[in-house]
Amino acid sequence: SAGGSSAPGPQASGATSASTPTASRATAPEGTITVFAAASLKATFTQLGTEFETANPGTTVTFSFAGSSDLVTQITGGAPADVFASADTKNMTKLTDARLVSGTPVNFATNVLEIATPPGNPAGVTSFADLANPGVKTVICAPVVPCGAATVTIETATGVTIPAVSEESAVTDVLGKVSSGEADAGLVYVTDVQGAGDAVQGVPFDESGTAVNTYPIAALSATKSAGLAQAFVDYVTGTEGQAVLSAAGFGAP
Amino acid sequence: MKHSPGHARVPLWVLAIATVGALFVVLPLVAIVVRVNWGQFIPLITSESSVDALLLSLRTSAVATVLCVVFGVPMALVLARTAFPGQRILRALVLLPLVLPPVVGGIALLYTFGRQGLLKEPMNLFGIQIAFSTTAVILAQTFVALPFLVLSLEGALRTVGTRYEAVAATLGAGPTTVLRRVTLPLVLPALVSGAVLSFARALGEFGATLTFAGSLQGVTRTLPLEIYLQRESDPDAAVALALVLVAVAILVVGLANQAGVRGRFSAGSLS
Amino acid sequence: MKHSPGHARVPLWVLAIATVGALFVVLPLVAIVVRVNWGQFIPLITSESSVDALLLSLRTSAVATVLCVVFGVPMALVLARTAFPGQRILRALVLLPLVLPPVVGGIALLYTFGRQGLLKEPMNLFGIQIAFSTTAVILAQTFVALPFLVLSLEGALRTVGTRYEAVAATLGAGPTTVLRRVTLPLVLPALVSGAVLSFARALGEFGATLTFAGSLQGVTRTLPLEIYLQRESDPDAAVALALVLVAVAILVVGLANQAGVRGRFSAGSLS
Amino acid sequence: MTLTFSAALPQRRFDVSFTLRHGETLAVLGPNGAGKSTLVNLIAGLLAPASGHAELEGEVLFGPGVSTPPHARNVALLAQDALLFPHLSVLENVAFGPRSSGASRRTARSTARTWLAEVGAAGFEHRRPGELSGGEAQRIAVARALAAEPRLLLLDEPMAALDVAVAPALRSMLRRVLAHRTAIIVTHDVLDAFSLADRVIVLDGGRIVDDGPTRSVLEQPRDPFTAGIAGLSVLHGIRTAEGLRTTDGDELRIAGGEDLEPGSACTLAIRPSSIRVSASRPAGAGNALRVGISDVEPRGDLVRLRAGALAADVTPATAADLDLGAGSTAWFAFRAEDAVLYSATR
Amino acid sequence: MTLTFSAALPQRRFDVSFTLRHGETLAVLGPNGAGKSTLVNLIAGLLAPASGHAELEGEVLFGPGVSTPPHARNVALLAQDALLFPHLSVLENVAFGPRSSGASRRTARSTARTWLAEVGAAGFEHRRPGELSGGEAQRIAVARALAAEPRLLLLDEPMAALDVAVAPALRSMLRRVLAHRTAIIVTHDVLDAFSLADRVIVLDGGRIVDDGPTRSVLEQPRDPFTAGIAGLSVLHGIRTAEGLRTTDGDELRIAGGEDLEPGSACTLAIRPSSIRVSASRPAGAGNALRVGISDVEPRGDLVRLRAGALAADVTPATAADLDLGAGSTAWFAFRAEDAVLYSATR
Ligand SMILES: Nc1ncnc2c1ncn2[C@@H]1O[C@H](COP(=O)(O)OP(=O)(O)OP(=O)(O)O)[C@@H](O)[C@H]1O
Ligand SMILES: Nc1ncnc2c1ncn2[C@@H]1O[C@H](COP(=O)(O)OP(=O)(O)OP(=O)(O)O)[C@@H](O)[C@H]1O
Ligand SMILES: [Mg+2]
Ligand SMILES: [Mg+2]
Repeated sequence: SAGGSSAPGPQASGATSASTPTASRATAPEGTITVFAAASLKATFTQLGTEFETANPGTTVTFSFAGSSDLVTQITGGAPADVFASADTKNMTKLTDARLVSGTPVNFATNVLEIATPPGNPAGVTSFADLANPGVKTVICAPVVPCGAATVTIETATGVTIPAVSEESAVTDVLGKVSSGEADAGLVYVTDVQGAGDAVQGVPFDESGTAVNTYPIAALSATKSAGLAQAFVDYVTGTEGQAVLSAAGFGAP
Repeated sequence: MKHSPGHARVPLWVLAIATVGALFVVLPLVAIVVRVNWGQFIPLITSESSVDALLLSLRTSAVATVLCVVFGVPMALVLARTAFPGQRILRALVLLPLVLPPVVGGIALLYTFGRQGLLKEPMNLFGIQIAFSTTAVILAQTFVALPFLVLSLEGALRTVGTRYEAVAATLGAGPTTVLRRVTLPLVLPALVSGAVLSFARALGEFGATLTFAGSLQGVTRTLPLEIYLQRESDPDAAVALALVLVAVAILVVGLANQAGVRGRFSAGSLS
Repeated sequence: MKHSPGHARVPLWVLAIATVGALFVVLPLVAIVVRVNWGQFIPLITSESSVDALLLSLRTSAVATVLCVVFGVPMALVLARTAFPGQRILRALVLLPLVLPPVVGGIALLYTFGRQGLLKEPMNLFGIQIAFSTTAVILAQTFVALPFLVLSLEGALRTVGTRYEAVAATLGAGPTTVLRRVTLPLVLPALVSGAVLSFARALGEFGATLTFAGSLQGVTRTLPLEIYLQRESDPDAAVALALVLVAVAILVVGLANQAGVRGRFSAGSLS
Repeated sequence: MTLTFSAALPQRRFDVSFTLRHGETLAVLGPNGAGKSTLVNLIAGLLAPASGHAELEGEVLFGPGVSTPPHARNVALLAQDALLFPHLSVLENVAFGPRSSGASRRTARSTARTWLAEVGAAGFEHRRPGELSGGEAQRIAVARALAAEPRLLLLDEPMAALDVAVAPALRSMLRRVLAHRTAIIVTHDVLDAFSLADRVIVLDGGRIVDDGPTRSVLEQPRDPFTAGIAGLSVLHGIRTAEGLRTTDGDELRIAGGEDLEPGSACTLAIRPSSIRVSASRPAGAGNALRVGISDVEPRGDLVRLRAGALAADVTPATAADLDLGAGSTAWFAFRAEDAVLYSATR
Repeated sequence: MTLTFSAALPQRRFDVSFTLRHGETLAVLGPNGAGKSTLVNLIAGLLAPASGHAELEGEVLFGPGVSTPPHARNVALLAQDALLFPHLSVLENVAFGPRSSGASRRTARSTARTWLAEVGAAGFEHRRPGELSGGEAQRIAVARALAAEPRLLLLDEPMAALDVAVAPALRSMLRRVLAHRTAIIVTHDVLDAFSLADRVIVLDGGRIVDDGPTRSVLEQPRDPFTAGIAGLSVLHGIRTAEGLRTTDGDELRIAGGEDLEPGSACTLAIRPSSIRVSASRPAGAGNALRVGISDVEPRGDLVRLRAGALAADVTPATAADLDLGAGSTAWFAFRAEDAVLYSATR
């Protein structure tokens, strides 16, 4: 798991440059940073963090994963974050508007929607249009959250209206309904389908290209390890980072 | 003692600590009130989705409270007035929904009453479909609120003791009569406050509903879910709605307290 | 009555309804147990992050329970034993954290103790930084758990009445002595069960912690947060951890029940 | 027999058997902790015996493996505490029994009003129990037990909290009521026994130590407790030709008791007012005992001197003249014809 | 004065003033609901008066705008209910007072043991209150109140639940203890008043109706309640040259009472045993009253006939001969020298 054995004490959460037991070897860049990342990035960023630490001995990267808007609330409230990776540009804009970002955010990945069905696809969903069938219990994201906004965009573009049985506030909740077999189909991101493994079955559809979601990342102005924070941002947007992301199903920015 | 002397009944240091404790609970409320965008308050809370959510919340919480009373009173009685092997374990199990993070509770309900759940076959047999319906909301709320009623009532039953019940029995009252005319009236204050607790918990229920029932305007999207959703796009609306939820809760609790106080009798006097 | 006759104390129909109620609470647990991937159970729950989360949860819940007792007992005493204008409103306010969806509670705490919060100036003065630390977790847990202790204790205090306190006062015991030697021992069972409730609620706390304290392994990521996070990538691990949480809760509640029963005395007998 | 009762409860060292005829009223006497309340609670079904068997009018109350629940026993119990239901008005408290046995609200209330009037509490109907004095509450509790119209009425010290102004009225009401009823009354008051009971049993340490018709038990008491509440002193000994040799070895001459076998165990009873007290051995051939005074108790116009099981009443003037106090010695004398001699076994 | 007391509580129609000297023991008598418990609760601080003022040894208990809390009053109250702390053992219950006034655990326990022995409950130390009989609990409660060593001891019917075997021992213990103490004892028992109290006040309807030294109040009672508990009958009337004209208009001849002004209000007291009962007007010049029998009460070897405020004791044989029952009429006669005449105002 991320962070290795470096459980930072309470003081480390307030001062990111404070040394930790594992950071005793004196090589630059060193220190500890905390990365606030959207929940959908958990698997890839955990892996990236470990690789980054190996590549830069003496550094520790800890993560806090949650919904993008939760993270924005926390950062605005003074949470000790050095880097923020958002699942959409809207939430990143909230931070830039609040002048909490140092420099300009960089887009590092994109994501598109895919239909998820329970294993075996019991309702026999094969296309986006199938979701308009009232016999198919479909769960989507609410329009106010990024994946829901994308869904609306596709609905508008295709003229298909989905009679959803539920409009969830997070991808996780859509996925949960599908993987438990409660719903016949759900609209989530490609990476979510891939990350869920055998629990769900993906049904790609052509119209997904009409709504591409962009992931921006930025170092934050409150950081006390600006160098290390920028190094991590560079790592994610660099070749190593992009390789890991694309293996997880993310598209190029 | 009805006419108790005017001097304070509690030591001063107790008052001091209690004040700190009360501040700890009250300040966050003040903080919310301060943040509300009062200029936009009325439009924010009267949007169609907000009103739908509030009405749904009130309706489902009321039904859930009734279910809690119907099932919780017998459960409390069994726990307080009978002795059987395994009773201690049962009491601990009844506490479960309190400790279960609501999301886990929702998963558990899904695994039980869902389409692929434990009760799949009997439910299919009767053609019962719970998922994504208002019934699911009520079940989730009942599940998390039931322990509140059971525990507050069980405590009261134990404290009241069985002396009055014994007297009633010697006067010829059967178990049901004793229950109706002696036991329940004696613990009425605790029953009322337990029901209020249950209602409040049902009103605030979020995680289990989200996981088990989904979130569709007018059907399953209760006020807490609406608040959570609004936060994404419109934090002002979320804060305003949170304040509405708080106001409703205070209203209900206040009314119930009044009823409880009226129904309360002096437990006896010294002479 | 200590030596009560063997016949059932509750009507049969009460038993029947109670059984249905108990099933409603117990079945979801069974459903979870059934779904656990037992082959992988031990590796799943002994991963470093899981152990960290469990230890953090136990530590913070214990401290939160202590805080609940320290502040909750005086609050319950003030509510039960004094009368002052506005008391009814205060009681309703104390209920607030019960009804507040935890996420809203977390926002309220952030608005109060956060960097931009209500108490920004006094806290800056003393250089106190609370948000996103373990302290924040404890505050969030105390906030949601406090009402449990206050309400169960207040009910017990009212039921016990003031007759014994009056006798103690005439024997020369000052308010503090009465409190320590009469009032608290008399309501000990309720205090223990209130503390257990608080501990359980603190252990299960999720929404407020997430919002107010964040989710940093070993610092603020408690077991419920870990479960929520694991669900995304590894549902098996989430279910296994949920079961651990349930087991810890049942253990604590069971032990406390035993202590409570030992400390409980018969409230009096008919003769 | 209306009631046959036999039960043991070793935790309280209780082991008692007796029977009661229809319409008979039994007084249960005995010192504190004798097991009187235990007895009535067993009959009422509030305590379960370790072993035993009881029947009321042919229906089993308890027995090996069976136990009729309290509400089906048709036995009403008025306990030492009034225990009025605090949430019901006085009227509703008294109407509780009739309501429980199926009477309509209207009927039950009118029954309740009748009984309230009987106990002289007609004005209290709408009060709450919390607003009554101790004695008022006890009177209501009596009415409540009576209103249940039980087959067997158990009264556990119903007069304990009643003042002398109320007790006679209540006692005469109870006498009227108990004449048609089977009842057991636990009491410390010999007057209750005399005026209400046909028969008396005396309990001590969980056993029956005396049993018989009221008059014979109280006028020819076998043990000091019964003698004490009957206002008598008793001496135990052996019948001699002239009278009695006490267990202390004193020889007494007593008139009467000719039917008693010489050498048999006998008891002598005497009233405290029949004993004359003097500082030295009185002249004359009367009975005289040298005693150590254990207690001096002023009683209005008299002073009661206690010397072990014996008591004597003297005027305060006499007490002062003799300079008697606890610890001093004196002579107690009485005439042969003032004492009653009877067999120590009934 | 050790205690000066004056308080009113209109909700209970209570309005009483009196004073008490140091070391004096006051008995409070009165019917149920008279306000006796109200009085002691006011002194103990468990009730607050609507108005009034009280001081104990110079320290204000309550007054306009002040009220000393109960624990600082140095007043111990033993209520009608024992109210032993259910969570403490008997020993810890009795040690509670000493502990509260700062004694060490050791000292408090040894004090407690002493008092337990005094009330004859030495063997109960480690029991829980739930395991005691009613009377046992009351004895422990007496010990607990005494162990608090209060300046003023309030006893609200401490003997109500005690049996006759225990009461004399406890009464003589109380007499020993109260001799050095200021105490107020509420009682229904004239014996308690005689043996424990220097002075008596009689309450009725929340007012003092009689007040004075024990003997004079009880031997020359002013009202029927006091007369009743003193075992006397009283008649009120106007002093005439020969004796008394009763309020009913009967003319009576009485010896004594020469100091009383003719025409002044007087009271006559007579013992029930001094009254002879007959079916027709008795011959001779004695006093005789025609009365309606209101109640017939068997009392052991005698039967008590009540006729309004008058009572007469006759043998059962006489009662049977006269065929007397409630509702019949009879003549009550007594000799001039058997009655006592005194002023109706003390
Ligand atoms: N709950 C109990 N547990 C154990 N022993 C008890 C309990 N209640 C009473 N006892 C004991 O049982 C014996 C009989 O008690 P019981 O109450 O029957 O006495 P009683 O004759 O009614 O006395 P009293 O005149 O004081 O009311 C006593 O020795 C008492 O200590
Ligand atoms: N809590 C109360 N509220 C209102 N009135 C009360 C309350 N308690 C008692 N009273 C009334 O006050 C009066 C005096 O009651 P108190 O208890 O002092 O009588 P008491 O002389 O002690 O009688 P007892 O001999 O029955 O104990 C009674 O009329 C009673 O009805
Ligand atoms: Mg008893
Ligand atoms: Mg009283």
